[in-house]
Parts: sequence; structure tokens; C-alpha cells
Amino acid sequence: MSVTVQTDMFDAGAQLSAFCHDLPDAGGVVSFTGIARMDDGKTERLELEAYPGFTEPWIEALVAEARTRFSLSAAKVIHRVGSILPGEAIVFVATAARHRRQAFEGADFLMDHLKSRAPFWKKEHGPDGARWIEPRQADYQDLTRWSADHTLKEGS
Amino acid sequence: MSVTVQTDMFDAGAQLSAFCHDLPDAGGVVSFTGIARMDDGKTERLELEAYPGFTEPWIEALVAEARTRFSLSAAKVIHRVGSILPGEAIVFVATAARHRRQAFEGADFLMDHLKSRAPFWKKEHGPDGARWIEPRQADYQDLTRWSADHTLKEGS
Amino acid sequence: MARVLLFGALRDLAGWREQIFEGVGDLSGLQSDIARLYPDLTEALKGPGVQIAVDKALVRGNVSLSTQTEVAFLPPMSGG
Amino acid sequence: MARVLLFGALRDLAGWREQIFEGVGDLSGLQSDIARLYPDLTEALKGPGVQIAVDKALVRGNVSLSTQTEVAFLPPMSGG
Repeated sequence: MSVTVQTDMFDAGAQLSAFCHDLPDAGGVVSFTGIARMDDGKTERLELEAYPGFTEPWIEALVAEARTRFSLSAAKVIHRVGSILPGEAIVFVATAARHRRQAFEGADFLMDHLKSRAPFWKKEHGPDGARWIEPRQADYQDLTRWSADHTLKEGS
Repeated sequence: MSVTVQTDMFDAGAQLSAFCHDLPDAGGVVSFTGIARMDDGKTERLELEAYPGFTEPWIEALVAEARTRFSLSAAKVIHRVGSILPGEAIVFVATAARHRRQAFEGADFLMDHLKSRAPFWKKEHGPDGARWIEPRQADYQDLTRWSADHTLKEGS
Repeated sequence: MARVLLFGALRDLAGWREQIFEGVGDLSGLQSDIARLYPDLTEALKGPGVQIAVDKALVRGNVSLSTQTEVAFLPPMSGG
Repeated sequence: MARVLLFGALRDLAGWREQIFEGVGDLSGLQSDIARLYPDLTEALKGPGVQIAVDKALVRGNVSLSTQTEVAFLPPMSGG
């Protein structure tokens, strides 16, 4: 289990290779890579901020919950902060499990929560100025798919 | 869109890097890597066979359906045939889409169909001899999740 | 003439991968020919989940076979 | 003494990121102090989706604040 919050760019493929390198008897590995979109020039740059000392443990607790809930044999999260340009990766999640459904659901669960619950603040800079991004309604709806998830709903 | 059936081993991370290299305005990339399990020594080797000239077009039709159905901007499938040892990757699927849910569902859909519909035959060699593997009941049940999918249910 | 291909468990059962059958008019006739020559295959070829491809396209029911046809018997599939 | 941290849109609204507030007994008292000094923040700090962390643990309702406490106001979050 590994959680990293970093300003440096990363290569999703290199991360997946490293993740796959020593997986004891996993049958399936799922990765998700979130990429900053250009949105037809509306976004020139994203600025992402975390709360150091708060954000990392929050994600670690989330990953621990995912491991238990989906019987994951391994899981990894990388989340960038700082200035991010369109086309660059923002977030990387990888999960390994005995069966593919567990790996898929684990990654899906992690991303739904990272997207609308994790302690990050995101500002979009474009030709018309800057604005803070809040989760879309669809992001909040995605969360309801995991409704047995009381702990995280309470925001811990 | 790319479909490859090959005997050579591949590195999932290198495939993901290549896939991410030129994605026009995708917001999310999902990959799935299926790995041959050791199963506590029960499996010594897998032997996979395709029907050349039939298997590739079948997968291409599946990928085309996934692209339309989940608005994928790109998709890639690599499937190995021949002799495969525990720990080696058997199948790799990558999908890219504007929003993460599309990418997740596209990859999930592709894997469910590859697992129990795609024209491959799989033989497991172990200490007690060899046996042909048929999809588990769970694999067939997974397929019912995509029940609007009439074309593929008819087996074409 | 039909070139018959067997895959997976069917091939192990038959002990052959590929055979040429001459003078074949339709799929039903071909199946009868196979059953006569290889009685052990009769049931298996009709088994649950066995699909048939003629010239690399799946077919259902009986179809007429042109000359130079490839007929593949495909037992339940399992990838990934 | 409480070190107050603002994140995201709250920080832009306030024009500051971090401030020390002296002589603070509990969270309600701190919120009153902030509202007196920065009236523009009063509504925003109570806004929908604003969570409060005391010493990096989320809290609900009023809590007493020990000395050397860190209080963070966290507007709606958005990662990935």
C-alpha cells in the first residue's frame, strides 16, 4: 500500500510497471490515470493544493478501507499538487486483486472518493480568469454507489 | 483503436505509456491487466489458443461497440496466445474517455466479454494433468450486467 | 469440400485438429459424415455452448456449404 | 492561541492563508473573533460544505480548543 502526494510529474506506465513488479498471486490489476483536460482552450493551467499532514492520512485511510472492502492484495495512489498543465497526469490509482471485479471496483471506489471527498482544492486558470472547481453533481451521485460506506461519508 | 493477438510477452506499463502518449483531450484512462495465477502450485502453465482470422475481427467488433457505447476516445486490447507461465500477463485492455466513468465502464465491458465470449480456448497444466478451462458461472453472470448488448449476446 | 477445424476440448477428444471432408452439401450433411466416421464426436459437437463458424462467420441452424468452405466447431470460449 | 488556516476559495476571499488568534477558548469563540475582524468571511465560513479540522482531525459542532491548536477551514474538496 502506497500513497504519495507530490508536485513532480509522473509517467503512469512507469508507475504501473513498478506496481506490477511484485504482486503475489494477483489475477487482475486495474489502473486509473486522471489527465488534465484542455477543454478547447478553456483551461490553461490547474493549480492543486493539499493540506499537508491531513491529506496523506486521509487517503491512507481510504486505501485501507478499499483494501478490506474489495480484498485487494495491493493498492497505490499518487496525487499531484501544484501547477498542472493540460495533458499532464493529475492522479494515478492502481489496484490488484485475485479476481478482476474486485480490482475494478476497488479502483472505481478510490477514484469516486478522491474526486469529491479527498482534501484537495483545485483552481482552473483560463483566458477568462481563474475559478475554484467544486465536484460536479455527477461526482456526488457517483459516491452514492458505495452507500454501505458510512465511515467515509462521515468525512473521516 | 488497436487489437493485437500475440505469443510474445508484454509489459503492461510500457503498453500504458504508449497508449497515453497521444490522447486528444481525454480526462481518464483505465487499464486492466490480467495475470496468470499460480493458485498455490495448481497451475504450472496455461496454454491459450485463438482462431486466427476469426478471433481478431471478433475483438475488433467488440472494441468498436465499446467505443460507441461508452464514448471512448481510444481503446486498445492485447491478448496473448501460446504458453503462459504464472505471473505473466495474459491480457491488457486500455480505454480513454472524457470522463472517468466512461473509461471504467468501457474497460469493464471489454473484459467481461473477453473473459467469457471471445474466441480463445484455455488449457491449464498442473501437477495433476491438464484441463480445459470454461468460464466460471460468475463470468456469465458478469455478462448480464451489459444486458442492452444484444448484438454480442447473439455471439457475433 | 469442407475443411473442418476443431478447437479446445473438441480437438483433444477427436485427436485431430483439421480434416478435409469431400462431397459435402450442407452443414447437417457434414455433421452426419463426421458422426459416422467419428462416433465419439457425435454428442460433443452438439454439446451445450458449441458454436459453429462457416468461413469465419458464426452460423445457426443448417446452412448450405459452398465448395472450399472452412467449418470450425468452437466449444465454450474463455479468454483473459 | 489558535493558528487558523484557510484553503481554496476561502483563502482567496480572505486574502490570507494563515493567521494566529490569541486567547481563544473554543471553536465558537474563534468563529466569533474571525467574524468580528473579517466580516466578509462570516457567511463563507458557515457555507455549505465547509468542514473544520482541529489539529488535523475533522470536528462537528463546537469543541474546546487547547493552546497551540491548528484550526483549518476546508471548503468543498475536489481532487483528481
